[in-house]
Amino acid sequence: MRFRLTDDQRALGQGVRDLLARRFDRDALRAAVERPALDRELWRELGAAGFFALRLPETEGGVGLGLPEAVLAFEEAGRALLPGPLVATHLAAGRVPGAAEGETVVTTADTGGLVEWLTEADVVDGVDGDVSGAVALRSVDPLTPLHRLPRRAGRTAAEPVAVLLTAAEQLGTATRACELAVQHARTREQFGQPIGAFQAVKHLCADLLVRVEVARAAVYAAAVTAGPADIAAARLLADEAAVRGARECLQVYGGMGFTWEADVHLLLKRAWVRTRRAGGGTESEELLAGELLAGAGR
Amino acid sequence: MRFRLTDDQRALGQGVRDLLARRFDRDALRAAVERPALDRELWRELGAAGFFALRLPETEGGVGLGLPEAVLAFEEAGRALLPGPLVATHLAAGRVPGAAEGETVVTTADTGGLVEWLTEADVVDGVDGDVSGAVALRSVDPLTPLHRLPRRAGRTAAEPVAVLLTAAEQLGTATRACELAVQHARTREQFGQPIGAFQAVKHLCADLLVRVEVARAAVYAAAVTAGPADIAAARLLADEAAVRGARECLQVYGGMGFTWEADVHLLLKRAWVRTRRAGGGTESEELLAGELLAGAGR
Amino acid sequence: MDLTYTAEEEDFRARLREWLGKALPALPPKPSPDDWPGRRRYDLGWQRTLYDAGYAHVHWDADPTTRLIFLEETERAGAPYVGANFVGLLHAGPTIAAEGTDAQRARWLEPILRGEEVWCQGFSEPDAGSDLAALRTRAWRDGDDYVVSGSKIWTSHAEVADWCELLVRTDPTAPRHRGITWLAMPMDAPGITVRPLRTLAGSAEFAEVFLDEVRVPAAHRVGAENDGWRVTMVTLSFERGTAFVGEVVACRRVLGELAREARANGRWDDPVLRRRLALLEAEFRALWRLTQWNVSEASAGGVPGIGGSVFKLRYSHARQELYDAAADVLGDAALDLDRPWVLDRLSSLSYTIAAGTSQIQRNIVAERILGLPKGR
Amino acid sequence: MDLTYTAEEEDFRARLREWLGKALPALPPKPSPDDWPGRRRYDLGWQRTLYDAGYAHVHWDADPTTRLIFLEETERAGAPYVGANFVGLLHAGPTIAAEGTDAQRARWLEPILRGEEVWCQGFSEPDAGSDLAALRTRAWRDGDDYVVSGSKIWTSHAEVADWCELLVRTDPTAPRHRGITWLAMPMDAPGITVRPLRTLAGSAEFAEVFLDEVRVPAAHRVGAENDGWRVTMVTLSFERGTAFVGEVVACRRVLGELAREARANGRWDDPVLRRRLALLEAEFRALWRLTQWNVSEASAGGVPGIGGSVFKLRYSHARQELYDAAADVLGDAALDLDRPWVLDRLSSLSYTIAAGTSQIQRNIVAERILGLPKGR
Repeated sequence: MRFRLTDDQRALGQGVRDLLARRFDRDALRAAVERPALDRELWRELGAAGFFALRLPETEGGVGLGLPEAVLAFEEAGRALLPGPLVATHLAAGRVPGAAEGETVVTTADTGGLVEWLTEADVVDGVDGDVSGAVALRSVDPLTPLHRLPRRAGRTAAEPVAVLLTAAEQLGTATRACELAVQHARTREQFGQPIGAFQAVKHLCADLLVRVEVARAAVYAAAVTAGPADIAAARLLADEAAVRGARECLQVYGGMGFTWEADVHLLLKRAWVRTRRAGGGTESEELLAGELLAGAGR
Repeated sequence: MRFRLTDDQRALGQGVRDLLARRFDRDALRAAVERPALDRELWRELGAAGFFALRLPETEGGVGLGLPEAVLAFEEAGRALLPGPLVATHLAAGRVPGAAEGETVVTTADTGGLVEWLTEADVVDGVDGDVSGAVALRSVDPLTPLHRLPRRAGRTAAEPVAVLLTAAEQLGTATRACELAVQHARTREQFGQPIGAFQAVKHLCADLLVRVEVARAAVYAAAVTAGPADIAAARLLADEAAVRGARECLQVYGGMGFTWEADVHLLLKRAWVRTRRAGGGTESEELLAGELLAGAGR
Repeated sequence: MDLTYTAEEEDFRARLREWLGKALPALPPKPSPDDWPGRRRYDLGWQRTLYDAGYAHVHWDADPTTRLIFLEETERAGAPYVGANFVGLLHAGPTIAAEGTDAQRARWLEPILRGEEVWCQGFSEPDAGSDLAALRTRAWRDGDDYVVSGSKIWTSHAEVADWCELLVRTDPTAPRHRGITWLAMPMDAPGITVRPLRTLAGSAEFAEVFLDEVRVPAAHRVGAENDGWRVTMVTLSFERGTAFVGEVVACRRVLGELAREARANGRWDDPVLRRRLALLEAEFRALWRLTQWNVSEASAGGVPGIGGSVFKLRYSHARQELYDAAADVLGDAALDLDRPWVLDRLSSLSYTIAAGTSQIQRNIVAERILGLPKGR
Repeated sequence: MDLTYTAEEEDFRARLREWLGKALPALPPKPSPDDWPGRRRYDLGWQRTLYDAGYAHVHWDADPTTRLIFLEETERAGAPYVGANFVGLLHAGPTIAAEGTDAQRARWLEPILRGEEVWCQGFSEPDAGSDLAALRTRAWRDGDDYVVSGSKIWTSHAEVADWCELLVRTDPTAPRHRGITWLAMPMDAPGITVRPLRTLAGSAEFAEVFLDEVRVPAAHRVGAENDGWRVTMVTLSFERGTAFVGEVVACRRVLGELAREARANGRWDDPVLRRRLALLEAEFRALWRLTQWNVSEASAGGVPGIGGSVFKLRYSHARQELYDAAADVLGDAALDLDRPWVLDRLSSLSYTIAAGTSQIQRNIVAERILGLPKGR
């Protein structure tokens, strides 16, 4: 058992981080907020870097890596708040022409419900590609355009890999929330000292980190086992780490966190959007409950 | 609207507090823990002071006061951790001979389930007084002997006054937890200062007080209106204030709180016992949910 | 303990209700949120209507219980909020009334009551939030004027205000709380720049105010020079438990609407959600009773308490819980800004921060109510 | 990232499992909790059995992953706990191994491994809990001995221990952390009084130890005089993430039992309870993975981390949640001390306090991992 990042995995995560730092830094993020559109050039660059083809076999032109590597890449995407239907396009690689290369942007509509980036996507997975009746919402997240589609047929269970990659994005966002909170607590002074010297703030930050690290262990393990119950657990913990993490980061930021200019709200809003994707909340809870009962006879 | 204690009410509460300080102080409490038996003499003294006959009309030999006064008296009983089936005996006053005077100790068995002080009581209310099949438990609370009775017939809704008086006892216990925590935080020194000077401890104490004061408003208001929904709300908030209050008092106490000698565990255990009485948890939640929906059309 | 209202109080309520029934239909259409001149006109118009009907004084002179009834009934009837009159009616006005000279009271109070002048507040600064006494906006005396430079933040209605109640540092060498002075600054004075401050809800409810050698006549100083901290705190402590009356009434209405919506969309059948709403019902029933308690204590004692911190701690948290539950009722629709409650959810995020963070409130409760020692 | 075990590790696990299958049925009956001599005999006997089978060293020399497997398998098999050997195996022993002289290692280590001597710990004092460095038990040099007076608290197995690893203050004038010395005190020395300390669970798992001019040979000092704080901390930081392996395995088993009990008594049909158990399942799955992560990091780096604080913060809270959920599964039976989980619920109350309160752990995480400044 060597449940830690290999050198290659560490390098892969760092590589994605570097790429995003170069191509989607804070300025790019804020520019995207003011003009939310998909950066097709960046999308192709991600394709060229193997972001979408990461798990495709090399024989099919992919990178030939596994879920753990995909999770590390999506964690970085979540940390950078990279916009776009990343999960859907990643899952379509090798199936939808151009998806692997980042030429074709794929979103998913499952059996109806919310669809992210419907207008910008080239291909819509699910509902037989039929998006008639789609109604645009005024999305709470400035970086995730949303439509609502009428539900079709019986809802199927969530695709576990999609659930896991969403968890990975949430983990990255939770990590960013913790980093921002700590940075602010170190530098912002009130009452003659950094606010991070006050136990109340200090303990908020400690709790942020704890939630991140527990979620990280769950997400990474689920990537290794690919078990549905592990994935459900990872998703629940990562959703919580991201949503509560962003909330408590906002509390640490105080008034500044309530402004549009601070990034905190972007973390929270994106985390909210992801909690609504298939496999969140009750769905994962009931899956785990079933698993717990089934395994209780062991 | 004068939603505050009248001078008479204040005097009544203080009177019960004084009586209990004299007759059931900390030494008496600890003695009772080591030798749990009902103090019949104290019971008669309470009867003489009108504790049980408080709400009986003067024409029936009672004190002729109302629910608010009863709530204040039971709050003091909860604060002092006074043992015994106080609520059942109070409710039996005027109906069971000797109850009003504190001569007859009455406990209640509802339709079965847990029965407090079964062996010591002179009369058992409910289950037609038939206590065959009662099995003694080893009670978690050293000051509340418990039996379990098989359940009979369809369970009826909890008697609202009993639910409210239980809430009043919980409020008193929550108040005591807050007092103990604050006292300890003021005097216990670590790292060269009273631990109450540390924000982490300070904020625990503040949260304790907030829960107490919110529960107090709910309990007192329910005593005035006697409405079932108000009583359900009061019970939920008082249960939480008592249980979480005792838990957090224990956290403030640190290691000393984990000892048998400290009183904290007595607060927690009694609070646990009371949460199991009729009208707690789900029962009150569903009552309020129904009320909320019914009133939503207003 | 009595939760019934006196005949006099019930009479006040009945007359108010009757009057609201007539006055509200006569209101002009509500201006859009970014139409600041329209909002000023609307809010001042409503204040003038209240004045003409004899209700303008209710925030200042009325018994707290009367004020509670006023706030409860206006909220229930859907009357306009205090809006642009907030600072004038609830802070600057009471401050001037308590600490101003006769001339100052004569100059400023009546226009507030009559809905003729709007005030805004210049207290917080970028580096003086929780630690308000760290404020650095400087003022120095030059002849009959103070000259003021610095910047303020979180100023509502700055765009349309006539006056700003301003805290400035007049003695930088004095201990933090000692060298502060309270000034009434005319908002049309040269050197003032107002920049809208966009919140995470996407709106610009607040502004930053930049002051570049703004001249404020010394006659506009309320209280003594360097005594501004005390002057301000006198009014802050005036709070008699009625600060959130309207909001609690509104929250209870929202909770009912959530229950109805949940029944309509089927989520009411989920016991997890249903009991969560039930616990919120318990919570807001209690918060309403706590409001009545605090108001009754204030009525009786005349002395303002600090029970407001207890209330605010719990209420700000409960309000956030309420709108989180709303999101669960809405499901996917919780991501749609056009749906009810979604913007309110965003706004609720400020409640544990604004007007003293929960962390600061806990310090206040622990130190001033429970008597715990100040940390080193 | 790899969650499969190497062939070597699997082989260790298989042999251990096979051995446990034979060794456990041969165990004598378990002594009752208040039979201290019986417990000593039982625990030492088990240690001797481990020694004879070659497993005694696993806490000291084995790779952390091997230790993880050892703890996992012994817990799964229901093997005895480390019990009376706790301090010797997990603290005093490693301290002597790291800081003792050759003679001290020769004298004390083998008897610990062979299950011949029991150690207890004399660190905490009534006024030195969270603030351990405030300890006041005094020792002064008199010829070849130290003479020790003071009192210790929270000492397990004091009644049956041969030795006590004792922290004493040898220089009262030095800064708090500087004047402390580590001594091995023979528990049969005159002047020692042991008084059982009853916990809220009604049992006497701990004791107070009173020291009245107890003579301890200076040769029993490990490390230099006044260097005891460092000597102790060296061992505390030895923790390699395996401290709670057995407990997490046990908690996951309890969770399964709770699900079965809830299905049997009908409470499983309540979604509120069912989903609460599901969230705990997620929680303990994650805590198990975090354990494997910490162990893997320790295996690779050799350098002990402080991730233990992160784990302990979450685990101690989760354990309390688990037993609170157990109470909801039990319903009325949660008040019956004879039912399973009820005493465990009481014991769980100490988890957020013992070995560093959650408040202290949060300070550690914030200051040492996140680099936040110490408060003034």
